[in-house]
Formats: sequence, structure tokens, C-alpha cells
Amino acid sequence: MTPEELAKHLNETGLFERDEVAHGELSMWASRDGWVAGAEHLKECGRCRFDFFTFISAVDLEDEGFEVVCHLYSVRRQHHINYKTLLPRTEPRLRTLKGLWLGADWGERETHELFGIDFDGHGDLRKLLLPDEFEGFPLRKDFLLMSREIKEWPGLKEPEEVK
Amino acid sequence: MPSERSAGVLPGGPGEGVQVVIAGEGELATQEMTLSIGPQHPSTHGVLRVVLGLDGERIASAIPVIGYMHRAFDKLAEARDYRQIIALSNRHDWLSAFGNELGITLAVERLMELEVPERAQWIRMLVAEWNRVLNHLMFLGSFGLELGAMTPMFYAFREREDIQHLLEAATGGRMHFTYNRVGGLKEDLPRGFLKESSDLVRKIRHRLLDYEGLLLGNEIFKKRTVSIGVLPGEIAKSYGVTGPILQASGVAEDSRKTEPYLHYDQVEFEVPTGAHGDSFDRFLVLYRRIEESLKIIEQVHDKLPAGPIIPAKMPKNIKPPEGWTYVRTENSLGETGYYLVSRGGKEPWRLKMRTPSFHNVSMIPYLLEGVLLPDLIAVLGSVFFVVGDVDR
Amino acid sequence: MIFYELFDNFWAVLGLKLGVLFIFFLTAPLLIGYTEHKVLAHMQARLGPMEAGKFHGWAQLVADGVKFIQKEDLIPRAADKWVFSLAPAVVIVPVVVVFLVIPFGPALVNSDVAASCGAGGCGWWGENLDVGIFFVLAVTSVSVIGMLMAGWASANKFSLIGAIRGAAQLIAYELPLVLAAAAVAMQAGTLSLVGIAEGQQSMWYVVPQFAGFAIFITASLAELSRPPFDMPIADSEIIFGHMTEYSGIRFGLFLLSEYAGIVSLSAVATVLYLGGWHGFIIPGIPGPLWTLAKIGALGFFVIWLRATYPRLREDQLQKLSWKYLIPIALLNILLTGIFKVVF
Amino acid sequence: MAMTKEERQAKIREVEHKILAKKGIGAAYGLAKGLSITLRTMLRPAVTQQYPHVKPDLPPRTRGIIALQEENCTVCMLCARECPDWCIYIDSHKDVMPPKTPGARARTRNVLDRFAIDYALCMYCGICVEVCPFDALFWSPHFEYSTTDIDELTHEMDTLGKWMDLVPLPPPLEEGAEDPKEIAAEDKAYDLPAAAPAAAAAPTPADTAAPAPAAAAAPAEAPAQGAPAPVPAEAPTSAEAPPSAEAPPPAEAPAKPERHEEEPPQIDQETYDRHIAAGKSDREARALAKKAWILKRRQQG
Repeated sequence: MTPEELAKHLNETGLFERDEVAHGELSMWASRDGWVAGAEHLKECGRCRFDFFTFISAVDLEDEGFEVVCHLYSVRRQHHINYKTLLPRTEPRLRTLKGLWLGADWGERETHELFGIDFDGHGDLRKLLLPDEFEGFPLRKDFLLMSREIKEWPGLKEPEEVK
Repeated sequence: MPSERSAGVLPGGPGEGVQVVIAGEGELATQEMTLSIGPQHPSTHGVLRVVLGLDGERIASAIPVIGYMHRAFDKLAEARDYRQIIALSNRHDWLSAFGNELGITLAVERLMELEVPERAQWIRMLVAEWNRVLNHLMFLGSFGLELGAMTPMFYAFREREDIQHLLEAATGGRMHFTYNRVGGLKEDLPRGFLKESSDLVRKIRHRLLDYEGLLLGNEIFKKRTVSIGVLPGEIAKSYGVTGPILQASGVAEDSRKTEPYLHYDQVEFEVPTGAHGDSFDRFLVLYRRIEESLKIIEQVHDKLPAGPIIPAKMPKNIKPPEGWTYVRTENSLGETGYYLVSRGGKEPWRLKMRTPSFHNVSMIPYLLEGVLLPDLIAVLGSVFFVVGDVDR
Repeated sequence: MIFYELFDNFWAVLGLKLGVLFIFFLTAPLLIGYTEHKVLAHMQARLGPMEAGKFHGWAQLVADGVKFIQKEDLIPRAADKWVFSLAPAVVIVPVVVVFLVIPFGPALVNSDVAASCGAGGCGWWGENLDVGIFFVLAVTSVSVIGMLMAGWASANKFSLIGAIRGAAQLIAYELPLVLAAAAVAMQAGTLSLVGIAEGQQSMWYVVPQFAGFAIFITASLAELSRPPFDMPIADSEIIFGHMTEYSGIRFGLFLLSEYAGIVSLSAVATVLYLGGWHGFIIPGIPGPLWTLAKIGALGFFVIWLRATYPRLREDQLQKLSWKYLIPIALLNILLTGIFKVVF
Repeated sequence: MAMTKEERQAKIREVEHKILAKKGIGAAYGLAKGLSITLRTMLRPAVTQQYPHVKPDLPPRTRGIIALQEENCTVCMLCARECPDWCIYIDSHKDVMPPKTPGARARTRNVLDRFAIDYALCMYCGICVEVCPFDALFWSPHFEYSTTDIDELTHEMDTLGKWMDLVPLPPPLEEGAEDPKEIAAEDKAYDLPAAAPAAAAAPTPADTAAPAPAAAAAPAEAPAQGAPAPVPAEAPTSAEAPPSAEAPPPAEAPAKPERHEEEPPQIDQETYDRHIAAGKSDREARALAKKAWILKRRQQG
């Protein structure tokens, strides 16, 4: 299905909040509570059949909160979707998709440690990429990139005026 | 439950080995042994660690531990402009550097809606396919090495050396090419490149027969790999496994075919698939993919048009407009995708890199449960991954 | 003459023989090792060692030996120290002892020396044992005790798995080895290695006993843990098996015993099947040279296999032994018996 | 029967596949085939390159080292700013030149005091060479400059200058390629046919006079956030450039940070002393001390 057709179909289900098509790619937003229900529809509905799990991650939108992005693909129908939801910064928490796609397991672990988003029902949110003693959530915008902070930028210098 | 055991705290310190407890009259109770394969172990080629629960030589549970090479690509990308990111993206999957940089340039070009000159697109295909051959040869060799046949590895390096020399003449790099630029390429091919390239295609095609004789036709190799580590297509898709592994499981998914980028729709090639999804099929698919890549390279030689390699009117500053896109490319090991969110700055707001090796490795526990310890090698070697690509 | 009288002295003869055998024991494995370096390299389109000793790196293994001696001899803290340090010796001694009974050349007849020898006669061997073949097969299987000692004492799981694999492999392959050799002994009608070699004057036993020869070579490879049967040390699975924790000269001894093992089992196979010192086509070449040439050829074959084949799996190896090699070896004995009785 | 080599091989392969498919004999054939391949390779010459004795033949584009043509550098700082690893260090001062004609205004130009590349950090991406608008930086395939100490990998101007001798001419381009901008511009200037080989980018100071304006007309990228644009008018020739030894040492720069609107990080002396005492190198201790300082300041507010 083309992104527009898919958007039309998905909007009819009433499970999603809004859609957007850009550069030939479709994004669907679900509410936090409807996250799993929407995902189930995407997987099970015969017209969607999103059987391929591409990735799950998040974007730090600063004041607006975190946008969780889950990219899905259907090998059978050959269409894509960016399945998104917006989480408030104060309470970043979401139901897990682990039961629907096996690949969500590690993806959610990664998102948890890098953004500090909790996935309820995941049950195994240990650190994946970072060392166990690491503190902080590196991909949040308020986390400073130390390698850029501790060294002076060599490009700062300007030629000195001769006295 | 062994699978819930935390990888951080391991029962059984050094030297404890197997503890045999006499349970009763004439009975022998054995305990499960924990064996940590890696992070420095010959068969994990890199710093992957797999914590195994062993019942004798049978693997009861397997937990991959990753992250030893995590370099925070996503974070670093937020502090770099797009040209710098190209140089950076070279480095995570060091065996398919060109494929990595291709993905990010395509993403930026899609956001900026740039027209890439024809010649640049064809040259990109040429180098990308050579890079694929380079990558696959490495795994063709190392799989044999892990099963104990050391010779294919050296043959693979012999072939790789020739290809690397060829690509070095064009790009200046043996592994990290940094040849792409947003809008096109850094510079055009040097004179004589096409002739050398087509000579090399013939040479490599001939030498591939050596691998066939040493491995594919070898009875011991078949014994070690046939019906070992069978991965059904549905499971593979659910894990997000791509590339040769998914194709070996019988799913002919290859974005060069299903959603062609560059000019892959103008060349003829096949997507090889396997029938059983076992280690042998994965290896066979890898081998066939090299043959297909060589076919593509030959077609590019014939079709390469003349012209510029970078648009005449390139914006001075590369600042993609506000928006987002996900671009996927069929990299050597599978789908490398970049989810790029731009806020109009010269640095991306967020660049999520989706790497094939990460998903391949996440699937390892599924394949390893219940196989023998020696089969660990046959499975790990055929689940093609680069540790830098797993950890990023 | 005083020179010949020397041969009358039991101790002088013993000392001489031991000296010669010791030199052989030190040089032959080095030669095989160097051959392995070079042959493997060229089979893999490489050059191999080229620097040590200038001419094609001939001194590479000497340099390696010096390196092993210089290196620190590490013993893990959790290791069983005595067993750990004793293991290399237990592995290497049986391989040395085998050389004592290998006949390298014919008996010395019609000379003064022969006249002064005792009942066993004398010739190009250390000792002509009546039960030579028994002795060889019995002694070579002692190595596995050293392997088990090393694996257990290292306090390392990889070592342990390797050692257990090695023991399992030995049990499985000792049987076809013995059965194949038994057929040869039946054919020759003697258990003495000298007698067996002498019996091949007109026809090498490889011709009537070809199945036995194939089984013997296969089983020897398994017993030596050489590819394609190198699961006990399988470097890509269990690092280096029982040798994982060893370093320095002890590790060097293990490696030496591996190459010495190739020499000794090649020598035994030469005597049993390839006519010992008997030459063919080209006359006038002394017997010992023929033996050495045949040992070299078998050694080359062993290296060639290493360059070509992947490794089998432990259970497949067991299956190969119990389901194919042992029945074929038994059948071979049966046929040999019938052959002996009928003709 | 005239069969090409490929056809014959294909036929042999077909037969082989048939044999291999059979059960017992196929296995034996496969095993024997493997032995034949290794034996055949053994009888052929090896491909090993005897490196220290025989130098490798590297293509001219190989990224080995970066050489500096000091006379061409106008201290525009583009390379240092575009470097992803921040591994280029430049010190400079402004020099007053006497007016060319009496009565005219005296002019200033930038003089390079220090140009160093830390090869321990460099990732050989070539961005600095690419962005340089005055052709002062060049790649050379030379690669033998390893050291035993990581600090010695920071190479100064004199070494970088010496490496200029090792820079090869750029290779001619493949058929169908367009000439690089500089050459196209020069061809136009001299009214030459367009397909002249790309030899003009040779790194001599005299030549650079022509390509420089062309390149400067399209400067690769404006420097970060309002830093002054390069001054293309003054491409100094080698005769005029004063030896850098005579140049006055640069005073401590009152650098006003532009990238971060905070004061530049300082060193937490206590941490620094502690790490020095622990035997860490000066470089490492300094980095850790800076990190500690930043963390401390963040805690304070």
C-alpha cells in the first residue's frame, strides 16, 4: 500500500492520533495508552502485516518530551511505518512491545539505558551497551558530551595583533 | 532459570570447574557449568562475549553480552556536521565502510531533495558492490577458520588485498574510504580504474572456485554445518534479522530489489535464498551474493555514463531542512538504516543508526539453545556480524 | 681392534644408542615443525618464516625454542602445582620412548660388529623387542594421562573440556589402531617391529593391508589430535585445550611432543606398512635414508591434511570410529586370518 | 571444437557438481578436490610482499600523511575548525607589511607560528585537505612514521613541511570524468581545450597562484558561527614569508569562546596533582583534571 492509503486505513481504526507523510514515508502517532493496541493492529491486521521489526528508539524533543519511534516493515506487503508516541519528560514510561516482536527486547533495553525511558512489562531492562556502573542517560540533550567539553577547541584561536 | 541469570554476576569463579555431587546410591548428579566465551576469544572475532550455561557439551542457555566497543555514535553524530559524520560512519562496521557512508549521504540527500549526478550514482554502486565482495570474502574465510580450516582465510586475504588496492587507488583508503559526499562523490575515478576493475572481476570469479572446493564441496564442512542452527524465516523477521541470514531462511528480502535505491533497478541480479536456514545455507547465500555482486559490477562497467560527480550548484553549507526520514540500504551484512531528524542545523538533531549486526547478535540465544559447544562456532561464524557494528 | 671391542661393552652401546636417538629426537621434530611452517605457508599462498637465520627462515624454530626458554613460566594460582608442572613431561616421555624400538635400517650382518652382538642381533635400532608393536601401542597411549593431568590441574574450564575430549578420543581410537596393527602382525607372523619390516622384502604391507593402512593413519591423526581431528585443542572453540594455561618452556614441550608424535607415528606406520627401510626403483640408497624419506612423506601428508580440512565435531569423530573404523578393522582381521589359513 | 576457457570451466564445474551430489563417491571426490587445491597453490608463487625489504607500491591518492606547504597557509583556520577530531593546532600572529607604494596604507597579513597535527587523534578522513582553500595541505602515501611514544605523534610544521617532498602528482582521471574546477578554470584562462590532464594541481607555490582564486571563489564552507572569512587576497609567496623562528612568540590568547557560551574549561589542580602523583602522563592528567573541573562547576550551579 502507498503511505497515503495506509494512513487512511489506519485512521479508520481509531487507534491512532494523527499521521504525517513526508518524503514518501508514513508516521503514525498513538497515545501512550494505545501504544500496544496500535502495535497489535499493525502486526495482526491483514492489510498491514508488519512482520519485520526494524528498530525502536527515541528522540529527545526537549520541552515536548520524548518521542519514541518504532520503525516497522512488512516483507509481505512491502510498506513501512514509523510508529511513534510522545512521552512527557517527567514520566517517560511505556508498555513493552516485547511480546509482539522479538527484536523489541534489545531495542527497548537500549532505549531504556540511553534515554531513561521505562518499558513496563519488559522485566529485563539491564544495561546493554553501557557499563553497569554508568550513570545518566547519554542521549538526552542535557547530557554533555565530555570529549567536547574537556578539550579546548583548536579552531578558537585567531591571529594575534602585533603590539 | 538459567536464562535469567545476570551476566554481571557469574556463579563459579576461576578454577571451580564442574562440581560433581554424589546424590545417592549409585547416582551421579551433575551441575550446569557456566562458560564465558569472550570478550577475548578467537571465535567471536572482536569483543563479543557469550555467557553459556553448559550441560556437558550441550548449551543450555546463551546470553550475549555486548557493549565493549560502544562509542556512542548517536551522540557523537549530534556534535558533528554531515561531512564529519561520513568519516565517522565509516568506522563502526569497518568491513563495509562504503555502505555505511552511503546510507547517511542518501538520508541527507533525501531531506535536502538533492539531485545526484548520474555518474556519481553509478560509481557509488560500483564501489558499494566491491565493498560487499570485500566484506563477504572476509566472512567466507573466517567461517572456515573457525571450523578449523585455516587456508580459506588466507585465500580470502589474498583476494581482499587485490580489491583493497583497487579501491585505494580510487578513494585513498583501504578500509575507511570516506569517498561519499552529500550530493555526490569526493573525486572521480583515476584513469585505468575500470580496466583494472574488470580484470579483477574475472580473477576473483575464478578464485572463488577455490572456496567452493575447499568448503562447499567438502564433506567435513557439510557435516559441521548442515542442519545446524536452523532459523525459521518468521523468527528472523521478528528479530529484525536481515541480509544473508534472512535470505538463507528463505525470505528474499533485499532492499536493492524491493525498494531500489541508486540505480539498482537498472541492473540485473538475483537475490539468492536458502531452503533450510541452517549454517550451510547462510554460507552458501553469502557465496552466491559475491557472484551476484560481481555481476552487478560488470554491468556498471558497461553502463557508466560520463559527466560530473557532484552537482554544479551545491549549497555552501549543508543544512537539511527541518524534518525526518528513515533511509535503509542493503549493506553487506543486511539493512543499515539511518533515522535522521533535522532541525535545520548543520548538525543533525538526532541520528539513529540501525545496524544489521545488532539484530543478528540479538538473535543468537535463539540459535544456540540446545546445540553442542562445537556448534557454537558453526553458529557464531554463520551469524555474520562485526562487533563495531553491534556496539556502535 | 679397540673400536669393535667397544661394541662388546653393554653400557657403551647403550650410551651411544641413546645419544644418537636423543639427537634424532631433538632434530626430527624441529625439521617437521619447520616443514609445517613452510608447507602450510605455501599452500596458503604465503611465504612463511623468512627472517630468522636469513636463508628462508631456517632457524625459526630454534629461535622459537630460545623464546620459550626465556619466557616466564606461569602457573595459575588455582592450579594444582605439582600435577601442572609434571604434565608436559608425562606427555613427552612416551613419544621419546617409542623411538627406542623403531628400526631405521636393516640388521648389520657379516661384519665384526654383528658378530659381537648378542642374541637379538644388532642393527639400526635401539632395541629389538620381541613385542615391539605392543610396546609402541602401549606407550603412546600414556600421553593422554599427561593431557588429562594438564587439563585438570590448570583449573580452567577450557582446559578441562579439552582434556576430556582428548581422553574420549583416545579411547575411541586406540581400538582401531590396535586392530589395524594386529592384522599386520598376523600377516607378518611376528610382533617384532624388526621382523615386520624384514617381512616386507618382496611386498609392502600397504598393498594387502590397504584398509588397515587407511585406518591406522586416520587413528594416528586422531591420537595425535591433528586436524581434522584436533578437537582436544580446537583453537577457535576452547582456546588451546589442555595447553591453554601453559607458557614458556612447558608450553614448548607440549609443542615439541606434538611434532615428535608426528615423527614417531609416521615412523611406526612406515615400519608397519611402507616396507621400513626397503627401497624401490632406485637401488643403492642406504636403508636408513629410505626410512627417513618415508617418515618425511607421511609427515608431509599430515601437514597437507591440516592445510585442507576443517575440523570434525567430537561426536562425529566418535561415530566415525565406532561405526566405521572398528567394524572395518575387524573385517580386515578376519580377511587376513582367512588369507593366512588358505595360503 | 573451439571452446573458450570459461565454457570449458563451466562444463567441468557441471560434471563436478554431479559427482559431488552422489553420496559416497561425492564425499571422497570433495575431500580429494580440497587436497588438490592446496597442493596446486603450493606449487604457485606466493603473494606475500616482503615489506621492509620491498616497499609497497601505493596509489597516489593513498591517505598516508598530511604534508603542509607552509607558504600557502593564510591561517584561515578552516582546517582546524572542520577537523572532526580537533587534532590540528595552529598558532599565528598578524604582521604589518610596509606599503607597496609610498603613501599607501600599511597592510597586515597573518603569519603562521605553529602548525601541528596530532596523528594520534587524526582519523585520516581528509576533510582538512579538502577544505583548504589555498592548497596548503596535501596527502602523501608515505606511512612510515610510527613512534614508540604517543606524544611524538604530534608532528610540527617543520616535519609536515619536509613531507611535501613525498607528495605525488594527482593521478589523471578516468574517461568520462569532468575536469576538476581549478583545471577547468585554468584551461579557460589559457584558452586550452577542456580535456587537458590534471597536472596543474601540482603543489608548487608558483602554480597555486592560478588555482587559488578559483577555489577561493567557492570556499568550501564558511567557518563556524561567524568566525571571519579567510582573506584570499594575500597569498604570500615563499620569498616574503619570514622564517617562523624569528616571529615573536604568541602571547597567551585571550580567547573568547564562540562555540560554547561558557568560559573555557580550566584545570582542577587537586585532581591534576593526584593523577600526576599516580604516575599518569601529563596529557592524561590534564584531561582528567579538566573533566573534574567541569563536573565541579556543574554541581555548583
